[in-house]
Amino acid sequence: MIDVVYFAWVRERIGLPREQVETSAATVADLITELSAREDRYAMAFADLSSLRVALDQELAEFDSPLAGIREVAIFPPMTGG
Amino acid sequence: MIDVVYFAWVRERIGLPREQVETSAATVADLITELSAREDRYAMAFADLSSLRVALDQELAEFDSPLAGIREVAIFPPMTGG
Amino acid sequence: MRITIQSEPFDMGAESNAFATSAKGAGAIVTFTGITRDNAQGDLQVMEIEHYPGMTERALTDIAETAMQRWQLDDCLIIHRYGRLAPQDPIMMVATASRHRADAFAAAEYLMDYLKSRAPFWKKEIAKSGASWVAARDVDEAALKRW
Amino acid sequence: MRITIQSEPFDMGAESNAFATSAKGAGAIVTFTGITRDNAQGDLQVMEIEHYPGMTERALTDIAETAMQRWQLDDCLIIHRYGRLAPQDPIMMVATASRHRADAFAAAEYLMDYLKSRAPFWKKEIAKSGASWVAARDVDEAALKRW
Repeated sequence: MIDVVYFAWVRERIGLPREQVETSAATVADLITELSAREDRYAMAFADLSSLRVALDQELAEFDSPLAGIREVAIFPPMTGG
Repeated sequence: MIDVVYFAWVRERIGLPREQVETSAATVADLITELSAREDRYAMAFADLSSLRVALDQELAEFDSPLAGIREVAIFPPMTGG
Repeated sequence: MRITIQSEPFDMGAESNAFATSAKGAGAIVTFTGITRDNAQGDLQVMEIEHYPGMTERALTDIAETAMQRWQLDDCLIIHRYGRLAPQDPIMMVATASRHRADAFAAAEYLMDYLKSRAPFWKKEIAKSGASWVAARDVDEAALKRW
Repeated sequence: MRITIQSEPFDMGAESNAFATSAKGAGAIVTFTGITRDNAQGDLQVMEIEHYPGMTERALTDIAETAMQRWQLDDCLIIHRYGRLAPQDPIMMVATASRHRADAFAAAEYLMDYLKSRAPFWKKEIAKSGASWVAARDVDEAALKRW
Protein backbone atom coordinates (compact mmCIF):
# COMPACT_ATOMS: atom_id res chain seq x y z
CA MET A 1 0.00 0.00 0.00
CA ILE A 2 1.25 3.40 -0.98
CA ASP A 3 -0.21 6.89 -0.38
CA VAL A 4 -0.80 8.81 -3.60
CA VAL A 5 -1.49 12.55 -3.40
CA TYR A 6 -2.62 14.92 -6.14
CA PHE A 7 -2.49 18.69 -6.44
CA ALA A 8 -4.01 21.49 -8.53
CA TRP A 9 -5.75 20.37 -11.75
CA VAL A 10 -4.50 16.79 -11.33
CA ARG A 11 -6.44 16.68 -8.06
CA GLU A 12 -9.48 18.25 -9.71
CA ARG A 13 -9.50 15.83 -12.66
CA ILE A 14 -9.08 12.78 -10.46
CA GLY A 15 -11.60 14.12 -8.01
CA LEU A 16 -9.74 13.49 -4.77
CA PRO A 17 -6.66 14.86 -3.01
CA ARG A 18 -5.27 11.61 -1.64
CA GLU A 19 -5.82 7.85 -1.77
CA GLN A 20 -4.18 4.62 -0.76
CA VAL A 21 -3.25 2.40 -3.68
CA GLU A 22 -2.48 -1.31 -3.60
CA THR A 23 0.22 -1.69 -6.23
CA SER A 24 3.32 -3.61 -7.14
CA ALA A 25 4.44 -0.99 -9.66
CA ALA A 26 8.23 -0.73 -9.79
CA THR A 27 8.42 2.94 -10.85
CA VAL A 28 6.29 6.08 -10.88
CA ALA A 29 5.71 5.55 -14.62
CA ASP A 30 4.40 2.02 -13.92
CA LEU A 31 2.06 3.36 -11.26
CA ILE A 32 0.73 6.01 -13.65
CA THR A 33 0.12 3.35 -16.34
CA GLU A 34 -1.65 1.15 -13.80
CA LEU A 35 -3.95 3.96 -12.58
CA SER A 36 -4.65 5.17 -16.15
CA ALA A 37 -5.85 1.67 -17.08
CA ARG A 38 -8.12 1.64 -14.08
CA GLU A 39 -10.46 4.56 -14.84
CA ASP A 40 -10.91 7.31 -17.42
CA ARG A 41 -10.43 10.14 -14.94
CA TYR A 42 -6.86 8.90 -14.30
CA ALA A 43 -6.21 8.42 -18.01
CA MET A 44 -7.38 11.99 -18.59
CA ALA A 45 -5.35 13.47 -15.74
CA PHE A 46 -2.20 11.61 -16.81
CA ALA A 47 -2.62 11.89 -20.61
CA ASP A 48 0.34 14.23 -21.09
CA LEU A 49 3.31 13.21 -18.96
CA SER A 50 5.24 16.32 -20.03
CA SER A 51 2.76 18.42 -18.04
CA LEU A 52 3.24 16.37 -14.87
CA ARG A 53 5.82 16.42 -12.12
CA VAL A 54 6.29 13.86 -9.34
CA ALA A 55 7.66 13.73 -5.83
CA LEU A 56 8.54 10.67 -3.76
CA ASP A 57 8.34 11.10 0.01
CA GLN A 58 8.23 14.85 -0.59
CA GLU A 59 11.34 15.07 -2.76
CA LEU A 60 11.13 15.85 -6.49
CA ALA A 61 11.73 12.67 -8.52
CA GLU A 62 11.61 11.32 -12.08
CA PHE A 63 9.05 9.07 -13.76
CA ASP A 64 11.53 6.23 -13.79
CA SER A 65 12.39 6.62 -10.08
CA PRO A 66 11.83 3.30 -8.22
CA LEU A 67 8.97 3.05 -5.73
CA ALA A 68 10.67 0.52 -3.44
CA GLY A 69 10.52 1.76 0.15
CA ILE A 70 8.49 4.86 -0.75
CA ARG A 71 5.46 5.72 1.37
CA GLU A 72 4.07 8.77 -0.44
CA VAL A 73 3.90 9.51 -4.17
CA ALA A 74 2.76 12.97 -5.27
CA ILE A 75 1.64 13.78 -8.81
CA PHE A 76 1.04 17.39 -9.82
CA PRO A 77 1.43 19.99 -12.59
CA PRO A 78 4.57 22.12 -12.93
CA MET A 79 4.83 24.37 -9.90
CA THR A 80 3.90 28.04 -10.10
CA GLY A 81 5.03 29.59 -6.82
CA GLY A 82 6.57 32.97 -6.28
CA MET B 1 36.51 83.60 -14.70
CA ILE B 2 35.42 80.10 -13.94
CA ASP B 3 34.04 78.54 -10.75
CA VAL B 4 36.14 75.64 -9.53
CA VAL B 5 34.68 73.34 -6.85
CA TYR B 6 36.42 70.56 -4.89
CA PHE B 7 35.05 67.64 -2.94
CA ALA B 8 36.19 65.09 -0.35
CA TRP B 9 39.98 64.84 0.13
CA VAL B 10 40.63 67.14 -2.84
CA ARG B 11 38.70 69.83 -0.97
CA GLU B 12 40.60 69.05 2.24
CA ARG B 13 44.05 69.19 0.60
CA ILE B 14 43.32 72.42 -1.23
CA GLY B 15 41.69 73.86 1.87
CA LEU B 16 38.58 75.32 0.32
CA PRO B 17 35.38 74.05 -1.28
CA ARG B 18 35.04 76.57 -4.10
CA GLU B 19 36.93 79.43 -5.73
CA GLN B 20 36.83 81.63 -8.76
CA VAL B 21 39.78 81.23 -11.07
CA GLU B 22 40.99 83.63 -13.76
CA THR B 23 42.26 81.32 -16.47
CA SER B 24 42.60 80.89 -20.19
CA ALA B 25 43.18 77.13 -19.91
CA ALA B 26 41.72 75.32 -22.91
CA THR B 27 41.03 72.00 -21.16
CA VAL B 28 40.59 70.60 -17.65
CA ALA B 29 44.10 69.17 -17.86
CA ASP B 30 45.48 72.63 -18.67
CA LEU B 31 43.63 74.13 -15.71
CA ILE B 32 45.01 71.44 -13.39
CA THR B 33 48.56 72.10 -14.64
CA GLU B 34 48.04 75.83 -14.13
CA LEU B 35 46.73 75.45 -10.56
CA SER B 36 49.46 72.90 -9.68
CA ALA B 37 52.13 75.41 -10.73
CA ARG B 38 50.53 78.05 -8.54
CA GLU B 39 50.87 76.47 -5.07
CA ASP B 40 52.01 73.25 -3.42
CA ARG B 41 48.60 72.40 -2.02
CA TYR B 42 47.26 72.16 -5.58
CA ALA B 43 50.26 70.17 -6.76
CA MET B 44 49.70 67.74 -3.87
CA ALA B 45 45.98 67.41 -4.45
CA PHE B 46 46.43 66.86 -8.18
CA ALA B 47 49.60 64.73 -8.06
CA ASP B 48 47.91 61.55 -9.26
CA LEU B 49 45.44 62.22 -12.06
CA SER B 50 44.29 58.59 -12.04
CA SER B 51 42.73 59.22 -8.62
CA LEU B 52 40.78 62.26 -9.82
CA ARG B 53 37.50 62.68 -11.65
CA VAL B 54 36.08 65.85 -13.16
CA ALA B 55 32.71 67.32 -14.01
CA LEU B 56 31.92 70.33 -16.21
CA ASP B 57 28.71 72.19 -15.42
CA GLN B 58 27.69 69.20 -13.30
CA GLU B 59 28.20 66.54 -15.99
CA LEU B 60 31.05 64.01 -15.76
CA ALA B 61 33.80 64.90 -18.22
CA GLU B 62 37.34 63.96 -19.24
CA PHE B 63 40.66 65.70 -18.56
CA ASP B 64 40.88 66.68 -22.21
CA SER B 65 37.35 68.12 -22.32
CA PRO B 66 37.38 71.76 -23.49
CA LEU B 67 36.52 74.51 -21.01
CA ALA B 68 35.04 76.90 -23.59
CA GLY B 69 31.62 78.09 -22.40
CA ILE B 70 31.87 76.19 -19.10
CA ARG B 71 30.89 78.02 -15.89
CA GLU B 72 31.69 75.40 -13.24
CA VAL B 73 34.53 72.87 -13.08
CA ALA B 74 34.44 70.23 -10.32
CA ILE B 75 37.45 68.15 -9.31
CA PHE B 76 37.03 65.24 -6.91
CA PRO B 77 38.09 61.67 -6.09
CA PRO B 78 36.28 58.63 -7.55
CA MET B 79 32.74 58.58 -6.17
CA THR B 80 31.74 56.22 -3.40
CA GLY B 81 27.98 56.43 -3.12
CA GLY B 82 25.53 53.64 -2.46
CA MET C 1 17.44 31.95 8.18
CA ARG C 2 13.67 32.00 8.42
CA ILE C 3 11.11 30.18 6.26
CA THR C 4 7.46 31.05 6.86
CA ILE C 5 4.50 29.52 5.03
CA GLN C 6 1.27 31.15 6.10
CA SER C 7 -2.27 31.88 4.98
CA GLU C 8 -2.35 35.25 6.79
CA PRO C 9 -1.34 38.47 5.02
CA PHE C 10 2.07 39.91 5.86
CA ASP C 11 3.45 43.45 5.87
CA MET C 12 6.44 43.59 3.52
CA GLY C 13 7.72 46.83 5.02
CA ALA C 14 7.59 45.57 8.59
CA GLU C 15 9.21 42.28 7.53
CA SER C 16 11.96 44.16 5.66
CA ASN C 17 12.72 46.31 8.68
CA ALA C 18 12.75 43.35 11.06
CA PHE C 19 15.04 41.43 8.71
CA ALA C 20 17.46 44.35 8.31
CA THR C 21 17.56 44.89 12.08
CA SER C 22 18.33 41.26 12.82
CA ALA C 23 21.04 41.12 10.11
CA LYS C 24 23.25 43.67 11.88
CA GLY C 25 26.63 44.02 10.23
CA ALA C 26 25.40 43.36 6.71
CA GLY C 27 25.83 46.38 4.47
CA ALA C 28 23.47 45.21 1.75
CA ILE C 29 19.83 44.12 2.00
CA VAL C 30 17.90 42.96 -1.07
CA THR C 31 14.20 42.17 -0.96
CA PHE C 32 11.88 40.79 -3.60
CA THR C 33 8.12 40.92 -3.13
CA GLY C 34 5.59 39.26 -5.42
CA ILE C 35 2.22 41.00 -5.57
CA THR C 36 -1.06 39.48 -6.79
CA ARG C 37 -1.66 41.00 -10.21
CA ASP C 38 -5.01 41.36 -11.89
CA ASN C 39 -5.60 39.02 -14.86
CA ALA C 40 -5.58 40.10 -18.52
CA GLN C 41 -9.35 40.66 -18.49
CA GLY C 42 -9.12 42.85 -15.39
CA ASP C 43 -11.76 40.84 -13.52
CA LEU C 44 -9.70 38.79 -11.05
CA GLN C 45 -11.61 38.21 -7.82
CA VAL C 46 -9.36 35.84 -5.89
CA MET C 47 -5.98 34.17 -6.36
CA GLU C 48 -6.09 30.75 -4.72
CA ILE C 49 -2.74 29.25 -3.82
CA GLU C 50 -2.52 25.53 -3.12
CA HIS C 51 0.58 23.99 -1.62
CA TYR C 52 1.93 20.63 -0.45
CA PRO C 53 2.26 20.87 3.33
CA GLY C 54 5.42 19.14 4.51
CA MET C 55 7.15 19.19 1.15
CA THR C 56 6.84 22.98 0.92
CA GLU C 57 8.80 23.56 4.14
CA ARG C 58 11.41 21.05 3.01
CA ALA C 59 11.81 22.46 -0.48
CA LEU C 60 12.12 26.06 0.76
CA THR C 61 14.59 25.08 3.47
CA ASP C 62 16.74 23.26 0.90
CA ILE C 63 16.68 26.24 -1.43
CA ALA C 64 17.57 28.68 1.36
CA GLU C 65 20.36 26.46 2.72
CA THR C 66 21.88 26.13 -0.74
CA ALA C 67 21.82 29.92 -1.11
CA MET C 68 23.47 30.39 2.31
CA GLN C 69 26.28 28.02 1.27
CA ARG C 70 26.74 29.33 -2.22
CA TRP C 71 26.94 33.04 -1.41
CA GLN C 72 28.40 35.01 1.47
CA LEU C 73 25.16 35.81 3.25
CA ASP C 74 24.53 36.99 6.78
CA ASP C 75 20.92 35.89 6.63
CA CYS C 76 18.02 35.08 4.34
CA LEU C 77 14.25 35.06 4.63
CA ILE C 78 11.41 33.44 2.67
CA ILE C 79 7.73 34.15 3.35
CA HIS C 80 5.08 32.55 1.11
CA ARG C 81 1.33 32.71 1.50
CA TYR C 82 -1.23 30.08 0.55
CA GLY C 83 -5.02 30.18 0.49
CA ARG C 84 -7.16 32.96 -0.92
CA LEU C 85 -5.49 36.26 -1.88
CA ALA C 86 -7.05 39.45 -3.19
CA PRO C 87 -5.57 41.51 -6.05
CA GLN C 88 -2.72 43.73 -4.71
CA ASP C 89 -2.04 41.34 -1.81
CA PRO C 90 1.63 40.42 -1.39
CA ILE C 91 1.99 36.70 -2.25
CA MET C 92 5.51 36.15 -1.06
CA MET C 93 8.82 37.81 -0.33
CA VAL C 94 12.45 36.88 -0.06
CA ALA C 95 15.19 38.91 1.58
CA THR C 96 18.96 38.49 1.64
CA ALA C 97 21.62 40.23 3.71
CA SER C 98 25.30 40.34 2.83
CA ARG C 99 28.40 42.49 3.12
CA HIS C 100 28.46 42.58 -0.69
CA ARG C 101 25.63 43.77 -2.88
CA ALA C 102 26.52 41.33 -5.66
CA ASP C 103 26.00 38.38 -3.30
CA ALA C 104 22.76 39.79 -1.91
CA PHE C 105 21.37 40.29 -5.44
CA ALA C 106 22.52 36.94 -6.83
CA ALA C 107 21.18 35.00 -3.84
CA ALA C 108 17.80 36.76 -4.01
CA GLU C 109 17.49 35.95 -7.71
CA TYR C 110 18.47 32.35 -7.04
CA LEU C 111 15.87 32.02 -4.27
CA MET C 112 13.21 33.44 -6.61
CA ASP C 113 14.12 31.23 -9.56
CA TYR C 114 13.98 28.06 -7.47
CA LEU C 115 10.90 29.15 -5.58
CA LYS C 116 9.07 29.73 -8.90
CA SER C 117 9.72 26.28 -10.34
CA ARG C 118 10.83 23.95 -7.57
CA ALA C 119 8.63 24.76 -4.58
CA PRO C 120 5.24 23.00 -4.52
CA PHE C 121 2.83 25.91 -4.94
CA TRP C 122 0.10 26.17 -7.56
CA LYS C 123 -1.89 29.31 -8.37
CA LYS C 124 -5.49 29.40 -9.55
CA GLU C 125 -7.08 32.61 -10.78
CA ILE C 126 -10.74 32.93 -9.90
CA ALA C 127 -12.32 35.65 -12.02
CA LYS C 128 -15.78 36.73 -13.11
CA SER C 129 -14.98 35.22 -16.49
CA GLY C 130 -14.07 31.84 -14.96
CA ALA C 131 -11.40 30.01 -13.01
CA SER C 132 -8.08 28.78 -14.40
CA TRP C 133 -4.80 27.38 -13.14
CA VAL C 134 -1.81 29.59 -13.85
CA ALA C 135 0.45 27.80 -16.33
CA ALA C 136 4.16 27.41 -15.67
CA ARG C 137 6.23 29.53 -18.03
CA ASP C 138 9.13 28.14 -20.07
CA VAL C 139 11.12 31.26 -19.21
CA ASP C 140 10.92 30.35 -15.50
CA GLU C 141 12.19 26.82 -16.13
CA ALA C 142 14.94 28.22 -18.36
CA ALA C 143 15.99 30.66 -15.63
CA LEU C 144 17.23 27.74 -13.52
CA LYS C 145 19.91 26.88 -16.08
CA ARG C 146 22.06 29.85 -15.19
CA TRP C 147 22.78 28.64 -11.67
CA MET D 1 9.89 57.91 -10.53
CA ARG D 2 11.10 59.57 -7.35
CA ILE D 3 14.62 60.77 -6.47
CA THR D 4 15.15 61.98 -2.92
CA ILE D 5 18.42 63.30 -1.52
CA GLN D 6 18.09 64.05 2.17
CA SER D 7 20.05 64.37 5.38
CA GLU D 8 17.19 62.99 7.50
CA PRO D 9 16.95 59.26 8.26
CA PHE D 10 14.35 57.27 6.32
CA ASP D 11 12.35 54.16 7.17
CA MET D 12 13.10 51.53 4.52
CA GLY D 13 10.01 49.48 5.44
CA ALA D 14 7.64 52.42 5.20
CA GLU D 15 9.26 53.53 1.93
CA SER D 16 8.99 49.99 0.52
CA ASN D 17 5.30 49.80 1.38
CA ALA D 18 4.55 53.25 -0.04
CA PHE D 19 6.43 52.38 -3.24
CA ALA D 20 4.62 49.04 -3.66
CA THR D 21 1.25 50.69 -3.06
CA SER D 22 1.86 53.41 -5.63
CA ALA D 23 3.10 50.88 -8.22
CA LYS D 24 -0.25 49.08 -8.46
CA GLY D 25 -0.32 46.52 -11.22
CA ALA D 26 3.33 45.56 -10.93
CA GLY D 27 3.77 41.94 -9.86
CA ALA D 28 7.40 42.28 -8.81
CA ILE D 29 9.03 44.71 -6.40
CA VAL D 30 12.78 44.65 -5.76
CA THR D 31 14.44 46.82 -3.12
CA PHE D 32 18.08 47.32 -2.24
CA THR D 33 19.06 49.05 0.98
CA GLY D 34 22.60 50.01 1.91
CA ILE D 35 23.29 50.09 5.65
CA THR D 36 26.18 51.87 7.39
CA ARG D 37 28.61 49.13 8.37
CA ASP D 38 31.11 49.33 11.17
CA ASN D 39 34.75 49.60 10.05
CA ALA D 40 37.32 46.79 10.26
CA GLN D 41 38.50 47.98 13.70
CA GLY D 42 34.94 48.02 15.04
CA ASP D 43 35.25 51.62 16.28
CA LEU D 44 33.29 53.60 13.68
CA GLN D 45 31.59 56.59 15.27
CA VAL D 46 30.12 58.44 12.32
CA MET D 47 29.90 57.99 8.57
CA GLU D 48 30.00 61.39 6.91
CA ILE D 49 28.60 61.60 3.41
CA GLU D 50 29.49 64.57 1.23
CA HIS D 51 27.71 65.23 -2.03
CA TYR D 52 27.61 67.74 -4.89
CA PRO D 53 24.26 69.53 -4.64
CA GLY D 54 22.79 70.08 -8.07
CA MET D 55 24.89 67.48 -9.85
CA THR D 56 23.63 64.75 -7.50
CA GLU D 57 19.97 65.31 -8.46
CA ARG D 58 20.95 65.42 -12.13
CA ALA D 59 23.10 62.29 -12.04
CA LEU D 60 20.47 60.26 -10.16
CA THR D 61 17.69 61.46 -12.47
CA ASP D 62 19.74 60.45 -15.52
CA ILE D 63 20.46 57.02 -14.06
CA ALA D 64 16.81 56.43 -13.15
CA GLU D 65 15.53 57.62 -16.53
CA THR D 66 17.95 55.32 -18.33
CA ALA D 67 16.71 52.40 -16.23
CA MET D 68 13.07 53.27 -16.96
CA GLN D 69 13.82 53.26 -20.70
CA ARG D 70 15.98 50.18 -20.73
CA TRP D 71 13.70 47.86 -18.75
CA GLN D 72 9.97 47.43 -18.59
CA LEU D 73 9.40 49.19 -15.28
CA ASP D 74 6.24 50.55 -13.73
CA ASP D 75 8.20 52.75 -11.37
CA CYS D 76 11.53 53.27 -9.66
CA LEU D 77 12.75 55.02 -6.54
CA ILE D 78 16.11 56.29 -5.29
CA ILE D 79 16.67 57.68 -1.79
CA HIS D 80 20.18 58.69 -0.72
CA ARG D 81 21.22 60.36 2.50
CA TYR D 82 24.07 62.78 3.08
CA GLY D 83 25.54 64.26 6.25
CA ARG D 84 26.36 62.35 9.43
CA LEU D 85 25.15 58.75 9.75
CA ALA D 86 25.51 56.40 12.68
CA PRO D 87 26.46 52.69 12.31
CA GLN D 88 23.35 50.67 11.33
CA ASP D 89 21.67 53.69 9.73
CA PRO D 90 20.30 53.07 6.25
CA ILE D 91 22.41 55.13 3.80
CA MET D 92 20.31 54.72 0.69
CA MET D 93 17.78 52.56 -1.03
CA VAL D 94 16.55 51.87 -4.53
CA ALA D 95 13.31 50.16 -5.49
CA THR D 96 12.00 48.94 -8.83
CA ALA D 97 8.54 47.72 -9.85
CA SER D 98 7.81 45.63 -12.92
CA ARG D 99 5.48 42.96 -14.26
CA HIS D 100 8.57 40.78 -14.65
CA ARG D 101 10.96 39.86 -11.89
CA ALA D 102 13.95 39.70 -14.26
CA ASP D 103 13.42 43.36 -15.23
CA ALA D 104 12.93 44.45 -11.61
CA PHE D 105 16.17 42.71 -10.55
CA ALA D 106 18.26 43.88 -13.51
CA ALA D 107 17.12 47.49 -13.16
CA ALA D 108 17.81 47.53 -9.40
CA GLU D 109 21.33 46.20 -9.99
CA TYR D 110 21.88 48.75 -12.72
CA LEU D 111 20.74 51.59 -10.46
CA MET D 112 23.09 50.38 -7.73
CA ASP D 113 26.09 49.95 -10.02
CA TYR D 114 25.72 53.45 -11.43
CA LEU D 115 24.90 55.00 -8.09
CA LYS D 116 28.09 53.50 -6.61
CA SER D 117 30.47 54.93 -9.19
CA ARG D 118 28.72 57.69 -11.13
CA ALA D 119 26.75 59.67 -8.55
CA PRO D 120 28.73 62.39 -6.74
CA PHE D 121 28.78 61.07 -3.17
CA TRP D 122 31.89 60.54 -1.04
CA LYS D 123 32.02 58.67 2.26
CA LYS D 124 34.31 59.46 5.15
CA GLU D 125 34.62 57.12 8.11
CA ILE D 126 35.16 58.89 11.41
CA ALA D 127 36.38 56.41 14.00
CA LYS D 128 38.14 56.48 17.36
CA SER D 129 41.26 55.36 15.51
CA GLY D 130 41.06 58.26 13.03
CA ALA D 131 39.20 59.55 10.01
CA SER D 132 39.58 58.30 6.45
CA TRP D 133 37.89 58.63 3.10
CA VAL D 134 36.41 55.40 1.79
CA ALA D 135 38.33 54.37 -1.33
CA ALA D 136 36.52 53.47 -4.53
CA ARG D 137 36.81 49.77 -5.30
CA ASP D 138 37.95 48.43 -8.68
CA VAL D 139 35.18 45.84 -8.49
CA ASP D 140 32.58 48.64 -8.46
CA GLU D 141 34.08 50.29 -11.53
CA ALA D 142 34.29 46.90 -13.26
CA ALA D 143 30.61 46.23 -12.48
CA LEU D 144 29.62 48.99 -14.93
CA LYS D 145 31.08 47.08 -17.85
CA ARG D 146 28.27 44.54 -17.92
CA TRP D 147 25.58 47.07 -18.84
